Amino acid sequence: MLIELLVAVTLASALVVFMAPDRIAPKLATALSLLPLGIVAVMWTQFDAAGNALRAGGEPAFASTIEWFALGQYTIQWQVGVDGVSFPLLALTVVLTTLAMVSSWTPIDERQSQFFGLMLVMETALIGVFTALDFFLWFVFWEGVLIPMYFLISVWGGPRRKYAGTKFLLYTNLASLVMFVGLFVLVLGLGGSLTEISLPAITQALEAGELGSFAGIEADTLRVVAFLLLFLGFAVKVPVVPFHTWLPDAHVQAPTPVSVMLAGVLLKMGTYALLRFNFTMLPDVAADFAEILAAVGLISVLYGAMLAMAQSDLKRIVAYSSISSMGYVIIGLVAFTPHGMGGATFQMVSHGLISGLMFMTVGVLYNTTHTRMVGDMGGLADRMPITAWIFVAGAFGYMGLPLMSGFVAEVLVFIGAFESTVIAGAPLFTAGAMFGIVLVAGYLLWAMQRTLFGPFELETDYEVGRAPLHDIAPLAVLLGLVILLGVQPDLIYEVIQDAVAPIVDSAGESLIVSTDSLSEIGGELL
Amino acid sequence: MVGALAAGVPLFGPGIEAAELTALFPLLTFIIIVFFGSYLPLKGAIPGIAATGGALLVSLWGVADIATGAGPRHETLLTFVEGVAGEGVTLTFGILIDPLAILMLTIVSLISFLVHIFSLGYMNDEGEIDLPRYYAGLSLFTFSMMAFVFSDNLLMSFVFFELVGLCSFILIGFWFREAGPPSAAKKAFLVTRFGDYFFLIGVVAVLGTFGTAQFAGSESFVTIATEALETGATEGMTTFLGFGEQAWITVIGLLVLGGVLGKSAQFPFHTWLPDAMEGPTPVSALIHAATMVAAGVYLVARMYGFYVLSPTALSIIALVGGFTAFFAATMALVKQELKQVLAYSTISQYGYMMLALGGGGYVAAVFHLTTHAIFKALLFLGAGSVIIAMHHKENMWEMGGLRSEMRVTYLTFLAGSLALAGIFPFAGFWSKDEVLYETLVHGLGGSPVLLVAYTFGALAVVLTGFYTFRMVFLTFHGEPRSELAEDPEPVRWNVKFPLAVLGVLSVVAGFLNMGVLKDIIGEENLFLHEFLDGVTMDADLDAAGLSAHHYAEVLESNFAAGYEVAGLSPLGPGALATVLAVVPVIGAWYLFRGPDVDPVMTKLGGLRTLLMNNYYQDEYQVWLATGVTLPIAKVANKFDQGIIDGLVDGTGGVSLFAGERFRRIQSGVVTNYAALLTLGFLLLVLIFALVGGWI
Amino acid sequence: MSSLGTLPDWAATAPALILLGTAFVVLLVDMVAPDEQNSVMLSGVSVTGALLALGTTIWYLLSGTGQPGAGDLDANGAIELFGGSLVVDGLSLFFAAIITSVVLMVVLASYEYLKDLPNQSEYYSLVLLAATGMVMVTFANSFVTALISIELVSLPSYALVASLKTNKGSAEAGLKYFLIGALSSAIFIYGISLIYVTTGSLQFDAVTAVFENGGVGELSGLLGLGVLMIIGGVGFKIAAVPFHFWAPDAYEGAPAPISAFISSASKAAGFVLAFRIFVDVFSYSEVTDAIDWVIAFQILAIVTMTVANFAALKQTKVKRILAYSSVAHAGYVLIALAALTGGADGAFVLGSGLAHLMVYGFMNTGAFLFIALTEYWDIGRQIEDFYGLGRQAPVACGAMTIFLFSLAGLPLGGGFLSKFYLLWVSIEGEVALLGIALVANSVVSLFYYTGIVKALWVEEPAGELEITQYPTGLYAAIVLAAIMTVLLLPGFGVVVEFAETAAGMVA
Amino acid sequence: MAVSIEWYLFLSAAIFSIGLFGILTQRNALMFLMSVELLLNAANINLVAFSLYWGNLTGQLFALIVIALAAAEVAIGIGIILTVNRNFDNIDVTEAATMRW
Repeated sequence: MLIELLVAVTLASALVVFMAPDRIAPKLATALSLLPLGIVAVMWTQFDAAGNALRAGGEPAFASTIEWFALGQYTIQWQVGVDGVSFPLLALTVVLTTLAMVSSWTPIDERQSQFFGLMLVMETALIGVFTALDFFLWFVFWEGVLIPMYFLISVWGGPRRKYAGTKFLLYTNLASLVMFVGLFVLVLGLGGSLTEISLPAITQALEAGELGSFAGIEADTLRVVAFLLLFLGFAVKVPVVPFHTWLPDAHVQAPTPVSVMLAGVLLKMGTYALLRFNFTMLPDVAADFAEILAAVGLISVLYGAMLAMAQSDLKRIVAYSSISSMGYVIIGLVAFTPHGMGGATFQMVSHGLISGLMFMTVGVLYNTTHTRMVGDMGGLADRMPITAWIFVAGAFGYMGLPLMSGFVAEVLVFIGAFESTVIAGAPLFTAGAMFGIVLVAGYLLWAMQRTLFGPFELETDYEVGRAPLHDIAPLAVLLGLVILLGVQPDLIYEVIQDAVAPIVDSAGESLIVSTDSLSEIGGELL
Repeated sequence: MVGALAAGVPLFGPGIEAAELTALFPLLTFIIIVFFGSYLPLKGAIPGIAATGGALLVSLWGVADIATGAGPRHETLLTFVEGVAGEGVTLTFGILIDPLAILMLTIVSLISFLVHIFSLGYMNDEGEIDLPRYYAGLSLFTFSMMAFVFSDNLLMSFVFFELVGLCSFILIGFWFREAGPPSAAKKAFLVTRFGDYFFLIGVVAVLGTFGTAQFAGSESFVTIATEALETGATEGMTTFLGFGEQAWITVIGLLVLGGVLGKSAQFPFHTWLPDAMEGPTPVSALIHAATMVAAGVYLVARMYGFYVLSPTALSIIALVGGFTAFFAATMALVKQELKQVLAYSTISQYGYMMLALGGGGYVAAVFHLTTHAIFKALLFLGAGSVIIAMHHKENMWEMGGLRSEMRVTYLTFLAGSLALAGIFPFAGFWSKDEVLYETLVHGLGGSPVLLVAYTFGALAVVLTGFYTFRMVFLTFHGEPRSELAEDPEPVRWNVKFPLAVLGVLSVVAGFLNMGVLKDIIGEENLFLHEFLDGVTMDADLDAAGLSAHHYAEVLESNFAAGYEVAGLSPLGPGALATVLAVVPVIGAWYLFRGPDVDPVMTKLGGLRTLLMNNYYQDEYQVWLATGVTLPIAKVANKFDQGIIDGLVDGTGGVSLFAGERFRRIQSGVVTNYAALLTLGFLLLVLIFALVGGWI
Repeated sequence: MSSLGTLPDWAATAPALILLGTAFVVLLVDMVAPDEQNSVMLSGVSVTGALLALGTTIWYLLSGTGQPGAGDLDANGAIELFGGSLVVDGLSLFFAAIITSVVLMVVLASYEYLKDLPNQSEYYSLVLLAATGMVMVTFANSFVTALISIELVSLPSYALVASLKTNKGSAEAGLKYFLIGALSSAIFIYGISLIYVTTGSLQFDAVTAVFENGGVGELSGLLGLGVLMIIGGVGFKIAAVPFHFWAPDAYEGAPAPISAFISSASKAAGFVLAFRIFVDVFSYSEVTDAIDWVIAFQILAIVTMTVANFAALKQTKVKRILAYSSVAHAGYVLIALAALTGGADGAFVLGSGLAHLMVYGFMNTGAFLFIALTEYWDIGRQIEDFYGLGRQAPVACGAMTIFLFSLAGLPLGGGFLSKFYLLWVSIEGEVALLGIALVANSVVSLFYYTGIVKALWVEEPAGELEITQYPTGLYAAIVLAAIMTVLLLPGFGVVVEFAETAAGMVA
Repeated sequence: MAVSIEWYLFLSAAIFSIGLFGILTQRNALMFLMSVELLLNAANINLVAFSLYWGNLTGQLFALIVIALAAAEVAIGIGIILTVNRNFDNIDVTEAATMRW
């Protein structure tokens, strides 16, 4: 019942904060956000999931099922539980929310109770996304995230916040609808064999080969259609090039703590869903399309990095580099190797922490300098040494510096992708994607040199001084976590591997079939 | 005690057992300084000195252990990532202490210790601010370098390889308030990162190919690869992209070499090192001369058992090394700043080490690594002393005549220079000679490529002697050419002590391995050779495949590099090398000794301009970044904003436009409504009349 | 036959009877004291009546009146009255519940809205009479009763729309509504006459019997034309394109509570008639061979949602946006008919429409009542006038946000689940175009819904905006609608259960 | 001699068309109303004629109801037209066009 408690407590906190006066809202909300953090900490100690929650034999932890309603032949349920894939992301969510709230104390200076209330609403929805196992329940939370996010961008954002908020909302909503169609093509193709629209039920029915034809489309084509629709839907959220253009707008316009949540957790929703749906439910299709998906990932990595290089707004730089980092996740997932998939999942957590750190640091600089343009700043390390050096640490973390979590994630992805048997020419794809580590170093070093180092340059009519402690503290915590996971990745990697291993195995089985069918197709063509 | 020695039982076993302390001491120091640095006396120098001193003691103890027969130590310290049963590799941090590692640990701890002391004079006494950051950087560097040295697998090597790069970045950019250092730091990191890109692919490829990245032992990738070639047992090895085993080994070797070339500043990745001289001089001595730059060479030595499997890789290493030795030396000829000369000299000397490794001279390379670390650190610290004296002026044309005011500095600097130039009997002579000799004999044994490389190396000897003594004479001899040079600031014990230690070592270190005299004194008296061979130890070293003669054996096997050794006495080439070294020294004495020095190098004209501009290597690399990559990025950005986002926004725009049209349907006039209603209805009727066949 | 227990069968029509009675009581109150403004009294009586009607309906629904009993599953349990001219079954009660809920909210909200306006008793009694008509529509089991009930809805509605007699917009709206309504009902009547021409009967059972026993012979063309004309008549009531032209203008010009009333309840009444006629009567191959009305509804559904949503995009008046949104939702609900391709269980498909109408009843009414509130405050109709309203009236604006996002299909309310139920059904109906249209239109609609939300919360008010009055009745109605909208998300199961049972009565 | 039943249909269709034509062309609200009457009566013709044809009274009865409805409709219609006239000083239906787009 801990998950129910978690959701209930967070939602109740949100309502309390909405009622609270603006003056006390920031601290009240932060204090209340310690409750979910504490509950997740308790869950950590009791975590006993085995295998992948979606596949046969998987035993999610803290699972519970309550019937919600019946729709036709299907039972829709409140079905929740966490496994090795979702639990680290759940932990990431609660940690980042609390830290983002602390980092909101300074920049959010109006309508605080609404802001912090919405943050808690978003946390609720995110918790739901990472714990729900029933499709409809999951979908409620999935779409539910959009509402607080829309307000957070549109009300407290930058000059073009309305445009960015609306674009975010419309684009991701369209994606959700497409994804819904994709899933239902599958559900309806499964026909009578399904009595509940829960993710495990769908996965296991597909695994059992119960997919029939639907609307005159044969099962083999149907799974491809479903895969593509699902992929399109999630690709926007991830985002995968070329469905990424909402992201820089949203990131740049959103207030910094919101960017933290956006980059830290919301993007992970996309990759999490890709893993849960495309790669767990339809591993054979994913394996068939491996080269194309790997190419998509590769393009995201390199193209995102090139775009980041062309920016002069610090936030835009970090935003575009998120696209780049998410490309690694795609490549890792499609490798269908233990380290590839595990590394991709690890990268979700790691990038959540590091991009959160980067955005927060940019935010702290902005709080003081009131600018984010690289060209306007210079030598900030002189006036704000701690912030500057945390920025340096974060940037190196982003570049994949060893002993920080980003390195572990990237190396695991690379190892996994390199030895992938699913992708033809895997080593070349891997080597290509790895060039991202040079590009990322290029633009981040350039940005650091221009903003932090050199003679102090910044035209202000006030004294630029050190940032207050409560601005720095979340940065330090994040940096600590990044290093902790970099030194001891098995803290979470063990459970991740436990949960992705069944997927890798399943692809191994289906791979034989798919290569057979591929060669058949080839034979026909010849 | 004697019995123990006779039985081969190690005298001081705990020395290598505690070898990880060499890294842990500095790590602890780093943590202390990060959190409490500004409250510490001398801003963190004390713990730094204590830590490196401790590390030095442990290392020396370890040397004694191994010299007295302790077996190599190889164990896993920390499992980083546990592979799922049977699938996915397990990533670990481990420790591998063998003669090579303990030797390198000793060098690093020694230099680091001395540099810490020197920093008291160079940094603390000069009243620099932000010193905790400086000492924290030094500590972190020492930690990373130590861990790199005792890494037992390639991934761990990469990890600390990168970390020393970070430290280099931090320390080069120590004076971040100026424009130069941050830029140099960026360049250093970026260029080495470019090399590391290939290195990382290599690491991943090794893991993918062999499932392990261990250096030593029967399960190591080196052993698997050797066996695959030797016996054709390829079960443990998966090649990719359709390569054969040996070709794939070459590919991997070359990929790892990318990192080596970057870190050891070999052509064409050498451009960052001269710029790195923007950092404080002790940093240059420690990182950019003696230790970090050595990491690349050390890595090749560490996995030499792997490289000897590929003749192609070895040839490329030798060629790059030989060429770099010569190429960098030419640029050193014309530099006007003390540290610049030393920087190019460093590049050149690492070229020798690469040449030795490529030429099959494993011991020679390690030997030169050792002596170079000593005399180059000495030269840098000497230069630092001069720089203190000259109030941070570095141009040699503003110096002159300093020998009278700075006796200790002058004498030690001279010792270092003689070692660098390879004058008998200073340290550099022995090692450089052995490098050239090994290359020559293997070249004559049937590898013409090595002869080309040898020629480059031999020519570089001439240049080395010349630029070294041009530097010495311009700095210390003649008359002072500026007011500062007339009245140099005196330096204290904390500067002189390190200089003295290193000066002595520069003289004596060569006796470790008097290869040129091996026919006379007997091969068993070449200490370093025996040490690296593990002769004093149990047979474990052979079992692990780490001994020098094991490398030589494989090197000469036909399934591997297939080198052959020509029978040639070392005396002849030794004599040649001596002549090649002495002549230019005399030349330099002739040209630069007097009170009024003629800037003769200007007579080189266009060639000098080319050399001063470093063959425009920096220009093309900068062009690659800002002239190629950046414009592509800008175009990508335009494309993204214009076309991709344009499509997205365009969809919105078109929808809004459509909306405007659609709402005009509602004209407001009710008869129009009636008409449209009727029309719509009739349309429906028409459709169904046609489809339903009513008509 | 029934599960009314001891009550006589005619008691099954109680919801309509109560509304009718209340209408007379209202008139009576006014007659007793014609010169006084008895606002409290009038609205009190009306609210009580609506509440009673709603209560009775819910009681019937829960007690299983007219629905399949547990004992006899194959008998559908409908209560037939007046020789089969009226029928009370799950479907009628389900819609009666929607209608009476809407009436309750509208009447509640009208109390303050009507302050200082003359002819309040007429207003209330007309609302209640129209509501009676709507409930009667749900009972109709013959073209005769259907027409009479429909007209009982229409005629008071015309008057209500035009009830602000000194207001140009109201008069114009009334005129347009009336003229198009007259045309449409003429088409509807002509369609009915053609049904009579081809079958010789007007009672649903009898018409069905004709189709079952041999059919209409070579008159199938006329039958097809008649069916199309009936589609036209129903299309007018539910405001489906191209029979929708009155709707934007009428909704805009009418007093906002009346807009809420017509756009929610009247639409529901239109739909129940459509469901009953098409699924129950015209579902025989005799008819579908002559005219595949499923395709007609597919066309109507796609055209309706597309035209309405796009037309709403660039509107500047909030009320008009909601008017178009209301038209668009007619398109969505039409999916329930358009997806009856036999791909899925008919009750399941139809249930989606019913469920959506139920949720829609609350969220749409709530949204229009919010407009009523702003009209009460007299802050203007343009979207700019709404800027920054969220800070002045957070509760009302919060409720409005719930309505709008629920209308858009975001999970702030039951509209989310019902929208996706519809999408599911359109996929299951294997009509790709329908699915694509729904997906595209959802996004388009999100844009303009967001526009209003943005105005309320994001934009800065242009001038001084001070709101001092917080009318209790309006607020009560809005908050009630908001609570119901939100509750229908977790409580969607109840709606679905009744909707599927109700749909099972005809499908 | 009995008139063939089809002719009633034709008559009804013709009247319906005339009514429709009137609605589309007349601008005067009262003329509009009269045209609607024509539409309704077209339906009535069908109903009455086929009442005879089918031999039941349903059609006749329904026609009566339609007539009553038409009367009610006119009553409401005239009321609304009066209101329009008061607001626009005109009963031209095309004049009342303030709400559009």
